[in-house]
Order: sequence, then structure tokens, then C-alpha cells
Amino acid sequence: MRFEGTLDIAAPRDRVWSFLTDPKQVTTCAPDVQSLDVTDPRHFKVVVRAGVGPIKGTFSMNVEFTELVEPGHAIVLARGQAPGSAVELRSTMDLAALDGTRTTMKWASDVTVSGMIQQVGARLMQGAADKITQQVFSCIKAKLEAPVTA
Amino acid sequence: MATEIGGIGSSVKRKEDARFIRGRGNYVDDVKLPGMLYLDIARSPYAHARIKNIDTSKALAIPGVLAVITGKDLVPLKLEWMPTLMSDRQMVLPTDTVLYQAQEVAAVVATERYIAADGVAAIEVEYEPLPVVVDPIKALQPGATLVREDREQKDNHIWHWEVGDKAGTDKAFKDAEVVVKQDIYIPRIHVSSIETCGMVASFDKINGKLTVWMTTQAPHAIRTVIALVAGHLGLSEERIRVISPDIGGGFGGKVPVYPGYVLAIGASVLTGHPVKWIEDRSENIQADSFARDYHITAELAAKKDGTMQALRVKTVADHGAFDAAANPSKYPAGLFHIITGSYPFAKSFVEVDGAYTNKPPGGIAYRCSFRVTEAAFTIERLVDVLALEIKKDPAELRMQNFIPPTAFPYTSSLGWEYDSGDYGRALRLAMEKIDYAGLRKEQAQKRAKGELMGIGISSFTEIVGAGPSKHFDILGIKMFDSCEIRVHPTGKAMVRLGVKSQGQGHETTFAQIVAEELGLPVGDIAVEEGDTDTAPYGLGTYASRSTPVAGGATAIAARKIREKAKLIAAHLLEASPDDIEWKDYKFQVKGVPAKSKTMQEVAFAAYTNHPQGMEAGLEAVDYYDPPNLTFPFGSYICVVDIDRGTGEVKVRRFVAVDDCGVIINPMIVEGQIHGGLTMGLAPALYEQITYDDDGNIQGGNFMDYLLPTAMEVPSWETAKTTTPSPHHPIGAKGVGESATVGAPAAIANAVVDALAHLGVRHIDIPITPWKVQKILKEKGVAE
Amino acid sequence: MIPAAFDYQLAKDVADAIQLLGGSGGEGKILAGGQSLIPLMKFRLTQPALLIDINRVPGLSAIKENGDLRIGALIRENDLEANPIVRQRYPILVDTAAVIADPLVRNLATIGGNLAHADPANDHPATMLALRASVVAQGPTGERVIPIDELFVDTFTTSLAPDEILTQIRIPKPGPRSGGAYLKLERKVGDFAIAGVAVMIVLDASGRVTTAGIGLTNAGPTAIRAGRAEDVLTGQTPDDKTIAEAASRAAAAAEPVSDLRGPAEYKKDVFRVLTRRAITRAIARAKGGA
Amino acid sequence: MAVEAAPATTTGTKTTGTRRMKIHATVNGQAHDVEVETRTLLVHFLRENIGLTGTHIGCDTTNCGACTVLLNGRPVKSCTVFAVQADGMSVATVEGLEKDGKLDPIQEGFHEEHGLQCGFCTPGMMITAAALLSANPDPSELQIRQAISGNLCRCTGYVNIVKSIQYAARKTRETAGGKAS
Repeated sequence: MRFEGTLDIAAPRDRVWSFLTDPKQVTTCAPDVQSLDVTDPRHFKVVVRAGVGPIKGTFSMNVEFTELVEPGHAIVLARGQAPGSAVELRSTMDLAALDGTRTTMKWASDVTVSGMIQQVGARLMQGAADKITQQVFSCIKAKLEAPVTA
Repeated sequence: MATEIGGIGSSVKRKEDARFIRGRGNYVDDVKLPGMLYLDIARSPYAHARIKNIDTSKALAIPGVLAVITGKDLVPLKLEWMPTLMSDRQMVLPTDTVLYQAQEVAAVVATERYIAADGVAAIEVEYEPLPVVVDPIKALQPGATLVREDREQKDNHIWHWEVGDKAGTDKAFKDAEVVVKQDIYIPRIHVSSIETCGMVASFDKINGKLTVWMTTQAPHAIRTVIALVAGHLGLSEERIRVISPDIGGGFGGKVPVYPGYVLAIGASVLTGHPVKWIEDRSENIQADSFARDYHITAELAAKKDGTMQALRVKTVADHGAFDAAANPSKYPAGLFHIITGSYPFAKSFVEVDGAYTNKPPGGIAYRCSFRVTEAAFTIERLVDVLALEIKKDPAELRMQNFIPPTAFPYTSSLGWEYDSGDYGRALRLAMEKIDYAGLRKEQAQKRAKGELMGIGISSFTEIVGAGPSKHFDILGIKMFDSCEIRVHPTGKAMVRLGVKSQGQGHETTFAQIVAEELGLPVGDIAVEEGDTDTAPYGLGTYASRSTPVAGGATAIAARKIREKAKLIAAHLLEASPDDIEWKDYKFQVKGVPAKSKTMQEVAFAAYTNHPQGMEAGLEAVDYYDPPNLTFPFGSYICVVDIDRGTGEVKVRRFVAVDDCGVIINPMIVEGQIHGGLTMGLAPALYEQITYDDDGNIQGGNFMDYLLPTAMEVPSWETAKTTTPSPHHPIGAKGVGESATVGAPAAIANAVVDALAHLGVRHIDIPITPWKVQKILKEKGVAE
Repeated sequence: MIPAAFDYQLAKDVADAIQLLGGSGGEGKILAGGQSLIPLMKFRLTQPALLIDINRVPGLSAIKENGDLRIGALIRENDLEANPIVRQRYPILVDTAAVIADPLVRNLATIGGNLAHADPANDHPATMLALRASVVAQGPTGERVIPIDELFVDTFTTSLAPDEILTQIRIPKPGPRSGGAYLKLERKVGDFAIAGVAVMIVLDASGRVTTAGIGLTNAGPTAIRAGRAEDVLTGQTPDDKTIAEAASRAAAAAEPVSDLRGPAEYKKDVFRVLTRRAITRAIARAKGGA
Repeated sequence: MAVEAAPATTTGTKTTGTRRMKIHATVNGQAHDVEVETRTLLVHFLRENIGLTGTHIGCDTTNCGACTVLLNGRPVKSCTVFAVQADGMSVATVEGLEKDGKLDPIQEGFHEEHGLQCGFCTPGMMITAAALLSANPDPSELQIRQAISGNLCRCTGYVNIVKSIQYAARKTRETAGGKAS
């Protein structure tokens, strides 16, 4: 399943860049994070609970920034599984500075779900993945636009 | 007299019902042993991936989880691979790469069923997904993703197999007045017997004996395979006992050896405890052997007047990650070359190529002998395509071409010798019973009003009873079958067979054969099967072979007993054996019917008063090597109505005329036909397993794999003709699979017939409402 | 096949259930019929920490009529289908209950669960939209009535608060000359809908439609009301043309997904066909036909 | 109906319920008091705790009906009910059909009309038939097919199952009519 979109974020590009590429910050927008374990700046493990309504899987995700090209291009590959199911998320993000205070982020992500969740919930997959992806990216926008507290 | 003793031809009520109707059946999951542990299996969500790490720590931390077995643990025991029945090999557990979704990856052994399931949920496997190939046609093209890295041959081609006169056939096609060609895809389906597969394995460390209760249709063959796989661990064949208890339906799905069996045995040997493994339905559908999945291109050459001359068929067979089909070893495409069916093609040529894909392994029967439904469906669809091409009534075209009754035994251009047949008689009876002419009139009237009604015919010829030892073996073991009969002093008998019923009623039908041959009441004859410590060696029950092969062994074993009994009778009647004749189920002095001895009297004498110099006792065993296969046939006609708004197809009527030679028990035969027709309707309209491009199974549980309920099935109408098999001891041919072979084509032909006036020639099964709707829209006749 | 472990608590009454639900920190689930919840638990797709069994809660298992029809949330589908009041004056409810899953599941499945689960494939939501019903929700601070149009928020998500329980369904009393019908196309008995259409029609003395209700099953993330299709019928004396127009508007409102139950385009067309057939049957029933 | 909450398992978190519970259930007329895990499915309770293996498991998605039993007289799929829900209730399984050595007309019908082959779906079919006939002593073929539409059979093609239930209906009506019961 493929989703894409563009976001206008009222925040300077370097701030957006440092938010997106810092596991501790970006995972605050992941759904229902249970634990985070950063192995190195480009690799981290995060356990999330994602799903739709009562159907929820606890996924332990291995995440890797496969491409980091300062200041505006990043690709992240997240692969994880829950009992009997597996999910893979590949997202590309491209940042363009509109001006000193605003950035446009063009994003695209491919989500493949396989195993039990995909079979039993096949008819709900498209809707669920779309919703979760939108939540993640609007959360990133909100966090970045929030006034920088001391 | 036959009816009093319950012999051949009488509808004896089933002896095995007594336990089933009381809920006292003894299926594998009912077996409970002291100290029994439970095994459950963790499976891959990916269709092709490298296993980077298996973390079993969380699982082992659960109280009650005793062990987690992975591929690495099997390597020192040389159990990570096992042979398939088609001399390929199959992983028990992968050591580095999974090749299909739902493949076994690790096994948990725990003290309780629920704890084992918790253990499976706690196993964390790190995968690195690899490219997937699911289309066998693409798999055979150069550069395709390689499924099997463990073979020297670095491509996905398994085998090429062909039969027939290629040059002669090509010439016939060049000279033909009419040629019709049709691509036919017969989708992947699954037997889905209501009982899934399972085993209780119990290894006794003291005397080194392994006893397993398992869902197998071929207990002896399995015992030999276990000895081959685990012999080096001390599990030699005399120390293995396979018990196939009551089986909840098999249909071919319980012939193969599945990894779960080997894991349960391994776990029992390791722990010294009995270990029970019972798979869930999703595991059964997603990982156990599939059926069909044939990509066929078929061509038929004929004269303008409809005389069929030549047949040319090319097929790609999708076998998944390992060739785990259950065919006789010389026939990688089973008996597909019965595809000339009921018609005397002068020239024919068939070729099949097997391909690996990232899907579960297999290729078992699904109630259709070996690839016989694929063959019957193709020819019976192709005949209708020809009928449409030359605008001839499909019944007339069949009648004109049938192999005439006088031509039998008939040798087909693909090398089969059909034992007997009378195809015209069966079709005529079916046409009478359903009022074919009246239906055509009704169809015309309906068509005038824009209503869509179809009439479909299928006049199939089947090939069962594998088979003559000249050509038929499985892993080298010849496909004979066996029967051992022992008559007790009080005239009761114990019969033991090398086959194993999964619902076909052997305890009744085989008792009837012995009743007929020995004149003993059927109620006095006990029949046992499935325990390799007591039953004579046999190749098991599938491909409708029980009656043709073990039935032959039973009749001949009984006749051996009768020969000895005759000598005893002569001794009792103080007459020469030459003056004794077996008549009206008694030994009579020729011409003096009053001087006679019953078998009971003779049996008693065999233990109390046998002639000196003769062995006491009255028993015999026979290993029957059938001289030929048997060729049941039939003509089916069905009527369908199509809802022009939703595209739904409803089978309004279905008349099935079957000929399976001499019938032992008409009631049981009719039951086999009802069940077979339903497993013919199911793939025609409802059942299919598909995979997306990532190898994710679609339809891997009963929510989406649609077994028909009582509401989707018409009230089947059946009738029979009887054309005995000349070479079988009692003239019987076997019937378990005929209806599953013949029905899909009848239904598909009926739907195409309903739309033929719109130029429709073919629709692949399953014929779903949206396939039909799409056609109705394109042709502008949708509601 | 084997659910994960959970804490179990039998609720004595509605207040007890609400208190348990409130205290579970969002990890508690109500167990009524269990015919949707337990299958998800067996696949471990949902693992509630606490199961609150309300099957013995009094007061939720009655069907009575005073003005509107009041159906207790614990009414089993088979009891709804067999109820004399329902069979006599609410044939649309009989149509709907009769096609939910299969007869054995319907001995446990409840009408409250069917609505609260908010699965777009469930059948009662569309029917309740057509009937313009409402539901009663009880929470720690008391009871409130939620019009059906405000109940379904998203797939598996309703406007019920985390500590509220759906206790009753209320259906306005159908005036004279009113009739309803529910049609569902399923691949076989026991399946979810490929498409389902509920239609409720009220006619005036001259045969003109005074109110029309059309609800669609499996037509999007939730059951949806085909408002523009209703508008075509309202105020008209229905003839083939208006019915056909209403049917195509209903199809236009539907946004089904392509899946094993067929391509989206096919489903949209089935919505058109079923809407036309359901309107025709509803009108016949409104005029006193079968 | 005594509900003794077994001591709540202290798993650190605030427990508001129990993971194990003693239940009292009457199965085929015999009372049983058994402690079960709350997650124990009714079908496993019957097969493993009570040892009645006549009720079978054929699927994992509540489709096949091989596990059908009567719960307080109503046929339900016992794979989709927790044993704790049956506390204080009566359960009837196939083993309870035969009374004092006399087969129920349904059992007789399935034998006489060859209504079974492998026998695996038969217990569920017969329990569903028993519930049907107690509600409708003279069902039409369509009503029978509707009633068993939640029970899958792979062997018989349903024709003889319908005949078996019709046989049982006739036999029950005859005996009911024959003697003033």
C-alpha cells in the first residue's frame, strides 16, 4: 500500500531535519510507543501498538535510516512483526525550505503487511494504514509548530 | 440370498455408525496419554525471507514451556530435511531461508495446549525479506527469482514430462478442418476435510519403540518413510507402530508427511514423553498440501462435422516450494493423460512442466485420483468449445464421438487400456431423467424474455485403482494392496486390510465382499484397518483405489479360504472334492443339494475335525497386484439460472448418472456421489486460494475459503448404469472420486451455455458473481 | 485458536459494568454475545486485559413497544427474528437478523454488540440508519440518547465514551403505510456482505413518499446513509424512473473496497441493483403487500 | 449460582478480575465443579476437563459448527464461548443424546439414512437437528437446510443429512402420536 503527501510546516528546515533524524524525537509521533532502544544514530528498535479499533498488534520494529543526505533527504526502513504477522514501512522524506521559518515536506511511504493481520483484517488494511500514516505525519507537523519551550 | 447375508449389492446399514452417532469416535485429538506434552508451531509471515535470528528467550521464560526446536537443533540429528513422495526433498524446519508464507519456523513443546500457544506467540524472529515469485509462468523465465538455492540446477524448473505422438499430432492439427484452442486455469484449492491434521507421538525409551497415532491415509507407507528419515536415530521399521485411528475425511490431504509429524516424533524422542500436535484450520489451509493449480493450454482438431481427431495439451504445474505431490513415482503429472476422456482421439500429445514458486509445497488429489479432475475438466470444456464453434448440440456432438461399447477394452492414443465402458447409455439415461429436450425448449422461451438459463453436460471417463506393479510404485514400493482373513471356529471372521477408510465405510463394504464370497452373514465379519502392527502391508486409501485393489485382494483371499474349505467340506461329506460345488452360499454334493455343509460347519471342523495331513485353521492373506487400472465413467447434466442483477449462479437441478461397475453397497455409493458432486460444485463456484505479489495468501481460513453449506447445494439426483470391470475379481471399479472429477465441467459448461448466445466461449472457475456480472455488462444484458 | 490470558469479571448490573469499564484504563472490553470479539481474541488480534461479562445484567433483554419500539441491547439475533411484535410490524428487522452469520451464531450474537462493534460489514447499522433509530448509552453520569447518525464515527469506533455501555435501541413507531426491507448479497451463508441495503419507506394516503430511509452495509469505513438517494424519493409518487435514480445515487454514495468479495466497481453496481430491489419491496410492504 | 472468585493472581498490576475460576456446570445432566482458566474455551472444557471428546474442533473462525453443543437448550458453537460463561448453566453434547440405552430418533435417522460418512461433523449436526426438532417438529427441507447452514460437512453433500432429520421428525411425531406421552 502506497501513501504520499506534502506538508507545510511552520518551522525552519534544520529544525525539521534534526527532529526527523533524532530517534528520540521522531518516535514521539509513532503510535502508542511501548519502548525505544537506540543502537546508533542510524539504527533503533521501537515497540509500538498499532491497529484499528479493538484490532491491535504489538509490533517490535527495527528501524534504520537507510539514506541521510543533509539537509533535506531521508529514507527510513522500518521492519517489525507481531505474532504471526509482519509489517514493513519504507518512507522517503524530502524537505524544501520555503523561507527562513517555513519548510515543505514531501513524503511517500510504502506499507506492506503480511501474515495473520493481513488475512483476517484484509478489508480494513487500506483504511487503517492510511489513518495511522496521516496521524504520524500530522503529529510531526504539530510537534514542530509547537512553540519551542525552554 | 445375497440380501440376507448382506452380500454384494445390498444396502447394508453401516457398522461403523454405532460409535460415531454416540460421539464415541476415536480421532487423533481424542487420544490422551499420561504425561502427554503439546507441540505448537511458529510460522513465517513472509513468503521468502532469510532468517537472521530466532529469539526464543521470552518463550522459554514462560512457565510450562519446556523446549523450543528450531532448524539448527535438527541439523545434528539430520532431521532438518526429509524426502517427499516425488523424490524431491522438503524442509522440516529451515536453517536459513523460509520459502513460503506459513512455513514452519520453530516448534514449542509445553505441558499444556494453551501454554504451547503462548510460547509460539512469544517467539521473535528477525527476517530479511527476499524477492518473491508466485506466478509459475514467470518462475520458469530466465532471471526469475530462484526459489531453491539448495539444488545444483539453478532454476525453478522441476521436471518436463510428456506422452503421446508429437509429430503425428502436429501433422493432424496441420491437416484439420477445424481447430479450437482454449487456455484453462484450474486454480489452487484445498481439501479442508473437517478434521485437520495431527499426531500423538509416543516414544518408549525402555524398549525403543515409537507408537504414533496420526491422520494418515497410508499408515504403512508412512512407517517406511519414518524409518527412512529417522532410521539413523535408531527408529528402525520394526520399532515403529503407526496407528491411523478414525479419520475425519482425507480426500488426499492426509497422504503426505508434514513437518508437524516429524517435529512431534522428534520432540517425543527428545523428551521421552508422548507429544501431541494438532494444527489449526488456518495452518491446515495455508501450509498443508494444496490441490490443482494447473495452467493449461488445450487444442482439439476435428472435422467440420464434429468428428474429433487430435488433442494437444501443454501445461505448467505450480508445485510451490517443494514437489511434495503424492503421485506414483513414474507419473510426475499423475494420470493427467486420461485427458482423451470418453473420445477416441487417433492422435494426441500431452506435455507438462513442473515449476517451483514461493508457495506451500504439494499437489495432492482433492478427491480426484491423480490430476484426473484437471484432465476431465479440460476435455469436457474443450468439447463444448468445439460444439459452439461448429454450432452443434453438445449432447449430439458427444454421442457422435463416444468410444463405442464394442471397442472395449480400448487402448487410447496416450497408452491407457480402458477396461469397459458404455458412454452413450449413461448420457441417454441422464438426458431422459432431466428431460433434456424440455429444458432446451424452456431455455429458448426464457432467452426470448431475456432470462439467462444454462444446461451443461459432462461425460467423463475416470481412471482409478492404481495400480499394476509394472508401472506403479510410491518411493519404489509397488502399489499392490492386501487383505488377511481369519475365520474363527464359531464361523465368525476377522478381516484386516492394507487400506484405511476416512469415511468411505470399509468396515461395512469389505465385510460384504467376504460375506458374499464365504456365505457368512455380514454382521459376523469384523473389519480392521490402520494399525501397522496388525494390518498386512498396503499402500493406503486414495485415488479411489480401495475397492479396485484391496477389494480384489479381499475377494481372492476369501476364495483361497473357500478352496481349503471345499476340501474340508468334502472330508465332512465323505465325497471327493471334485463332486463338491459352492452353490447358494453352501458346499453341496453335485446333484444332491440336501447333502451340504455351510461355511460355519466347515469353519468349526477346521479346528475340531480337519482332515489328517491338512493344516488346521481357516485363514488366508492376499497381496493383489491389479492387472490394469479401472475406468469408471458417467454423464452429468445440470441446469443453472443466472441473476442478471448480481451475476449470481444458482444450480437449479443436477442429474448424475454414474457407472462404477459392480456396486457392493448402493447406499454407500450414492453417499459417495453426493459428497463428490458437492466437492465438484465447490471448486466450480466457490473455492480458490490466491496469492498477492508479495506471496501473501488470500483465503487462508474458513471466512474466505468458502466450503459450500447446505444452502448452496442442490438436492442431487443420482442414477446408475452397471458396466462391470472385466479384470476385477468382483467387477467393481471404485467410485469415491467420480463425482468430483465430473461435476466441475458440467457446471462450467452450463454457465457458458447460458451466455453462449452472447458469444461467450469460456469462463475460468471458480465462476464468481463478479466474473459473470462483468460479462453481462460487456454484453449489455445486465439488469 | 487459543486466546491470550485475561482477567474476567461478571458484571452484576449496568452500574457494576460501567464501574469496571471505567476502572480498566481503556483495557477492558464488554463481553456480550462474543461472536465478533472471541474470534479476534483467538487470533490474538485483540488482547483485552479485562473482560466484563454483561450476559447476566438484568434489564437489557426485553423488547417492548410504547410509542417507539425498545429493544434491549442483549437481545439475541434469533430472539429478535422470532419476536411477534417485530415479525408483525418490523419486517426489516426480521430480514436483517435472518442474514447475520448463521443460525448457531445468532443464538448468542446480540443486537447491541452488532451496533457497538461498529464493523462496517455488520448488518444492523444500515437498518438502524434506514429506520432513523437511536440508541441509549449509560455511563457513570447517567443515560443519554444518541441518534443513530451520530453513533458511527469510524471503523470499529463509535461516539460511546470509553466508560459508556449501549443498553437499548429505540425505533420510532412506523406510521400507517410504512414498509421496510433489507437485502444482503453474500458469497455464501455465514459470510459478511458483498453489499447490503436497508430501505424504509412511509407513504401518504395518495401513495406519495413522505419519508425515505436508505442505509448501506460495507460501503465505507462505517455504514452510511444514502441521503441524496433518499431525497429523490421524498415527496414523489415512486415510479420505475425515480426508483432507478435513487438506486444509482445510492451506488454513487457507496465507496466499497476491492477484496476477496469482489472488485469495488462490481460492488458499486450491486448497491444499485439491491437498492432498486429493496425500495420496490419496501413500497410493496408499505402498501400492505408481503 | 455460587461464584467463588479464586484468589486473584497478583501480577503486579491492579487486578480487577480473576484468571482462574471454579465453575459449576451440568453436562448431560451430570453436575461438575471444575476450576478453569478464564480463557478456557467451552469446547476444550468439554473435551479436556470433562473428557467428552464427542464434540469436535474443525476450524478457528467460528464457521464449521463441528463444536456445536446445547447451552441452556440452545445450539451454540462451543469454540466461541468461554467455559466461565457456562457457569451455572446446562450443556448437552452428543454423548447425552442416547438415553437409557435407547438411541434418540436423530441418531437412528442418521444411521438409517446414511447421514454420516467420516463422522467428524456428525455430533454438531445432530445437536443442531435436536434443537431444530424441539422448536419445529415438522420442518420443510428448506427449513432443515437453513437450520444446518452453520454446520459444514465435506463428505455427504448434505442430501442424506436432510433425509436423516426428516426421518427423525417422522419418528418423533409417530411415537408422540402413537402413545399419549
